[in-house]
Order: sequence, then C-alpha cells, then structure tokens
Amino acid sequence: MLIAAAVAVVVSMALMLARAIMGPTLYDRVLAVNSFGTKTVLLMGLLGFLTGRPDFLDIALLYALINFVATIAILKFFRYRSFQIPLSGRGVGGSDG
Amino acid sequence: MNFVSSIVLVDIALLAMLGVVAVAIIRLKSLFAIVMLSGVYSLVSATWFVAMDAVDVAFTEAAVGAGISTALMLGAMLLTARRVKTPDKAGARRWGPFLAVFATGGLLIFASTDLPAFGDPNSPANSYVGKDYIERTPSEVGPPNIVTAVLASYRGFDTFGETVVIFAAGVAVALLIGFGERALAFSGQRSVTPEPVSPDDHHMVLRVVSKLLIPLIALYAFYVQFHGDYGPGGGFQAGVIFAVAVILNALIFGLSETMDAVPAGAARAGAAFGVLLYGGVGVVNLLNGGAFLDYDYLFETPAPGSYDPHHWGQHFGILLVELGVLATVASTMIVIFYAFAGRAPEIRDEDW
Amino acid sequence: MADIAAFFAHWAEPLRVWLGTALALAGGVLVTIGAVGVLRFPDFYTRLHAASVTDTMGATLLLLGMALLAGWSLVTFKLALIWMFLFLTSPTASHAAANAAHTAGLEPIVGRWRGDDKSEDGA
Amino acid sequence: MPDYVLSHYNYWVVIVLMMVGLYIVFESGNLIKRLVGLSIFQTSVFLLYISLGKVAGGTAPILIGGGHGGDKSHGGDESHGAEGAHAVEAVDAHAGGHGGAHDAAHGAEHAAEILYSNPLPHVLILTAIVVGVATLSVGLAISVRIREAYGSVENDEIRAADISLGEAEETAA
Repeated sequence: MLIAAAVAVVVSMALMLARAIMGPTLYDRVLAVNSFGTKTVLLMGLLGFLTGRPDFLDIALLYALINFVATIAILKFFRYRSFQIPLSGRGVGGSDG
Repeated sequence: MNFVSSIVLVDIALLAMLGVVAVAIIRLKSLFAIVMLSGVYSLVSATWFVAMDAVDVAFTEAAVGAGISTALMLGAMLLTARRVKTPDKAGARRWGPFLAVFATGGLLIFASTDLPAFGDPNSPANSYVGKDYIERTPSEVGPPNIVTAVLASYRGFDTFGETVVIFAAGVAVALLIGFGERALAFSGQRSVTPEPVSPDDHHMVLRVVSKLLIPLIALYAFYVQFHGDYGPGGGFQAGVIFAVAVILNALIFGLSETMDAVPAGAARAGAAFGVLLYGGVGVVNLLNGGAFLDYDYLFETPAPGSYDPHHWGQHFGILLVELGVLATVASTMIVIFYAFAGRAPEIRDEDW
Repeated sequence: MADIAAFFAHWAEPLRVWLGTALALAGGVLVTIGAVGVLRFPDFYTRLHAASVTDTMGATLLLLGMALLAGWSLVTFKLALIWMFLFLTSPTASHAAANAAHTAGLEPIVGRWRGDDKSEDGA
Repeated sequence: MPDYVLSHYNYWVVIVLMMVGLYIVFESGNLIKRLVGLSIFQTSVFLLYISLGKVAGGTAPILIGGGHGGDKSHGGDESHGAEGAHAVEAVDAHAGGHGGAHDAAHGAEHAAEILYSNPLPHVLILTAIVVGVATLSVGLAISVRIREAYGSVENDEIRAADISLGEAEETAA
C-alpha cells in the first residue's frame, strides 16, 4: 500500500507543478516550488522504502536542510536587488508585484 | 522482459514532469520564472536519479540544484536582465530552429532503435567494465560504495581532470568578473545599511532559523564527506553543501560579514590547495615506484605478491583525494558566488 | 511472561506495519488535498494556507508512518531528523514568501472573489 | 509492441528533452535563457547515461553487508551493512501485502546474488554535474561582461551594436 502513498505524493507534485507553471504572480511560483521541494523529500523517503535501501534518506535529509536557501535567495533578489547587504537592512521597497 | 513495477510507474510520472517543465520553459518570458522552473527540473531529475538507483548522482544533483545553481542564476540576473525581450521574428527565423530540431530529433529517435532495452543487465554498457568494477572493488579497493571506489581509485586520473576543470572554471569566473572584494569595497556605501524602518525588514524568523541551520549544514557536509565510503556522498557533494552553507550565511548576514568569516583569499587558496593535494597524492605514489594515483604505493612500495586485506593505502589515498576534491569544489563555488555577489548591481530600472 | 512476549510478537508486528501504512497513506491523501487547494484557491495568501499547513501535517504523518515501517533503527533517527528540519525550514520559507509578497504590496483579495486576479508577473 | 515501448520510452523522453534544450538555444535571443536551454540539453545527456546504467531488479551500487573481503577493521562499515540488511529485511517482512512493489527487495531475496546497477555511468555523471554548474557560471560571467559592454544580453541588440560600431569605424577610416 506504500505505493498508493507514493502515487498520492506524485499526484500532488503534479498539481504543484501546474501552479508553478501557471503563476500568476511570482510569489505563487515561489510557494509552489518550495512546496514541491517538501514533496520531493517525502517521495525520496518513500522510494527508499519501495526499493528496500535506506541510503536515499541522506538525500531527503539534504533537501530538508537546504531547500529553503533558494527561497531566501529569491527574497533577497526581489526585496533588496542585491546579494551584498544583510537581511536586516532596509529594502528597496514595494515597486515589485 | 516485463518489469512493470512501482519504480517504472514513478519513472514514467517523473519523466513526464520533466517534459512538461522543459516545454513550459520554452514559452516563458520572465527569466525569474525560468530560473524557478529550472529549480523544479533539478528536483524532479534528482528524484528520478534515486528511482534509477543512482543515489550518488541524485545527491550531487540535490546539492547543486537546491542551492547553488539558483543562487548563481539569480546573482547573474541581478547583473544582467530580468526579462526576455520578445523580438518579432520573421517566418524563417521562427520555423528554422523548429525544423532543425525536428529533423535532429527524428534522426536520434531512428538511432535509438539500436539502443539496448531499458534495464537490460546484459547490454554492452552493463557487461564488461561496470560489472568488473562491482566484482573487483571488494578485493582490490575496499569501500562498500562502489561509486566512490571507481571515482577516486579506478578512475582517479579522470576525477583529477574534473577537479582541475572546476578549478579552471573558478579562475575563469574570477578573471571575467573579478574577485568580489574590490567591487565590494567600491560599493561600501551600499553595504553600510541604514536602520531598519519597517517591522517587515527585521526578518527575525529568517535570521534565527538560519543561524541554527548554517552550522548544521556545514556539519552535514562533513558527514557526507567522511561517510562517502559507506553510503552515498563524497568530496563533490560535500564541497557543494559546504558552499551552500557559506552562501546562506552571505544571503542572511551580508556579504562583507561572510567575507570576514570565510575570506575570499582563503577560498582562492583552498581551491588551489585541493588540486595540489590531489596531485600530491599521485606524485607520492610515483615516488614510491607505483603509477600516478595508484594508492597501493601510498605509504611504501608493497612487496611483490603481497596482499593487504585492509587496503590501508587505498583507504587513505581515497580519503586524501576526496579531501582535495572537497577543498577545490567548496572553495571554487565560494569564489564564484563572491564574484557574482560582490560585483555592484547596475541593473537599470527599465530592465527590472 | 513468555506468553506476553509471544502475544506481542504475534500482534505488535502486524499492527506496526498496518499503522505505519495507514499513517503514510493518510499523509499522502492530506498532501494531495493541500495541492488541490493550492491549485484552486483564488489568491496567493489563501494558497499559502493550503500549501504550508497541509504540508507540515502531511509530512509529519508520512514520516511517522515510514518510521513505524522502518522499526527501531538508524533509519528512524534519520526520519526524525528530516521531520525536524522540515518543521524548521518549511514554515520559514512560507514566512519568507509571505513577507516578500506583503512588503512588495501584493494585496489579498478581500470580500467575494469574482473572476481571476489581475496581478501577474507578466510571464 | 508494448514491451518495445516499455523498453525504449526512456530514450525517447531523453531525446525530446534534448531537442527542447536545443530549441531553446536556437530560438531564444536571450543569453541567460540560452544557458538554461543548454543546461536542459546537458541534463538530458545525464538522463541517457543513467538510463543505460540501470539494471532491471538491481539496486544502488553500494554493497549490502559491507563486502570488505573479510576485513573487519571498520566499525562504521559494519553498522552500515547491518542497517542496509535490516531495511531489506524490514521491507521483505511485509512485502506480501504489497504485491510486486519491491522489485529490488525481491531481487535481493530470490536471486542467487544481489544485482547492482552499473556504477560507471554514475561516476561519470556525478562529476559532470559539478563541472556543469562550474561551466554554467563561466557562461553567466561572460553574459555579465557582455551586458556591461553592450548594455544588453539580447542577441539581436548585441549584433546591432556590433554592426553600427563596425560601420562607424569604416566611415572613420
């Protein structure tokens, strides 16, 4: 029955992919990609159980650790237009939508 | 042969997703959306690699795709443009690429009929060298992870070449867009930040969580490095993960503070040191009478006919070589990120 | 004593497997429901709810189910670590996205929703 | 025919992805988008290699149960082997309810010896991915320099600037 759970996760990945492609705002894309990453972690864990080897959990663990780096890079990109200044500073402001 | 199983189902679903993402990228004009979708593409392909038993490859793709490539693409976009301009293309320029691609694709599909069936254990690719590596690794090299054994020992010379390529790419980026430090010094006014004005700009949650996670990511990099003989992992993956930790630090706490913690000069020296360490291990083997990167000669010239069941030479040779790879990959990625992030953004408002 | 141990050996094992599978399945269903919500909800902020809340619960259920299936081993520890990191990073990323959207001036739809929202990134 | 499709569809998807990448490189005038197309092209090659290395019913090329040729000196090795064996056992224990889902686990149990997928393509692609991101960043750096020199990363505008510059030089000479 674990395969049913894997299929459910794959279906939710497909739905999330549709949102990532459709947009409409860039924040929807960010949200969809981030959620897609969480589902990837889960699917990798399930795949490990389906194939009977636990080595894959290391990869899922890595994604769980660093998947939000991209989101923060995007936040910096739009809010500060620079990777130099620290996050606590003042942003460029709401010209973007 | 018929092996419709869960893995084949997952395989088909993931490949379909890859196709959808790739086709969607053709149509998009917002470079940002393109970068987001290429992040999704990387996630899907990493999962597919897991389904195809290529756990080490999946590990590398995960480390590269989740942090580094998105950060580098966005860093380059800060310095170039944010949107694709849409020039009106005349008939030939529009249909020319399509026809060329269609013809090439048709030819390739025609050629693909000669490829062995998917999953065939007796295909030429799976019969000779690959099988040999699997059978001989336990008695000749030692580590349970055959990929590490092949990477660092059997094909050590090849990997040395790859390491040098990565080092050279880092040098090329530094030569093209500078080292980052000087640009940062010139844009010193930008990095001195004014007091936060809006409560939204404190980002307390992000800073606290990142401060917790950055050391864990760096620690995980070393776990991946030293566990690489026994499970998926190794110098390439660990190097990228370590660089991700530094990049996250730069994104949260600013570039100049990160350059205080990991100086750009140290990163450059580290990249060179890694290549030197790798090559040095090979030279030591040469001096002991063996071939280049033949780790059996690492400590001494083995007596003819002797067999070391511990494979200490191989063990330490792989360890040192992987350390060299770690130093080069991590340092090069950091140098590249510094180069992109340190250059002052001069994007025009009409391009934004 | 011996028959208690036998009882456990007889019943605990199937129960563990059944419970683990059921939890994993429930997690999968929950994740799918959340994804449908992300696809169908009208604006960014409502979609954020659908994604982040169900993701956290769905991931918890799935990982708990997998941990039950794995039994008591290093795998369980790794699953617990994954759960901990997801619990830290997933809400953080949602927070970052919501913060970015809010400070950029993306307005939530207030009142009745009529038709598609107009704010596009022009993709 | 279904067997043939099932044994070759991977290659077709790889070819489609490769052509999509090629089309993006040909069609788009934007240098950054072209680099993305190039990396899609590159990934399709990765997929081809890994497809060729997959062995039906095989498992990841990490030896189960150590495989040190009688070498007992590595504690970490033994614990890892135990972990791998445990997982296979755990899945097999309740594989009855899951039908044929656990091909690898079944392979491990029923085959005379464990089948491993081919490690050689994995090694080649693993290094190629990291080299790929390094070369991608070189491409991005060149784009940055082009943007600073020409004020654009669009192919048409760069060419127009080049042509007008050449004409200006010709009239000057």
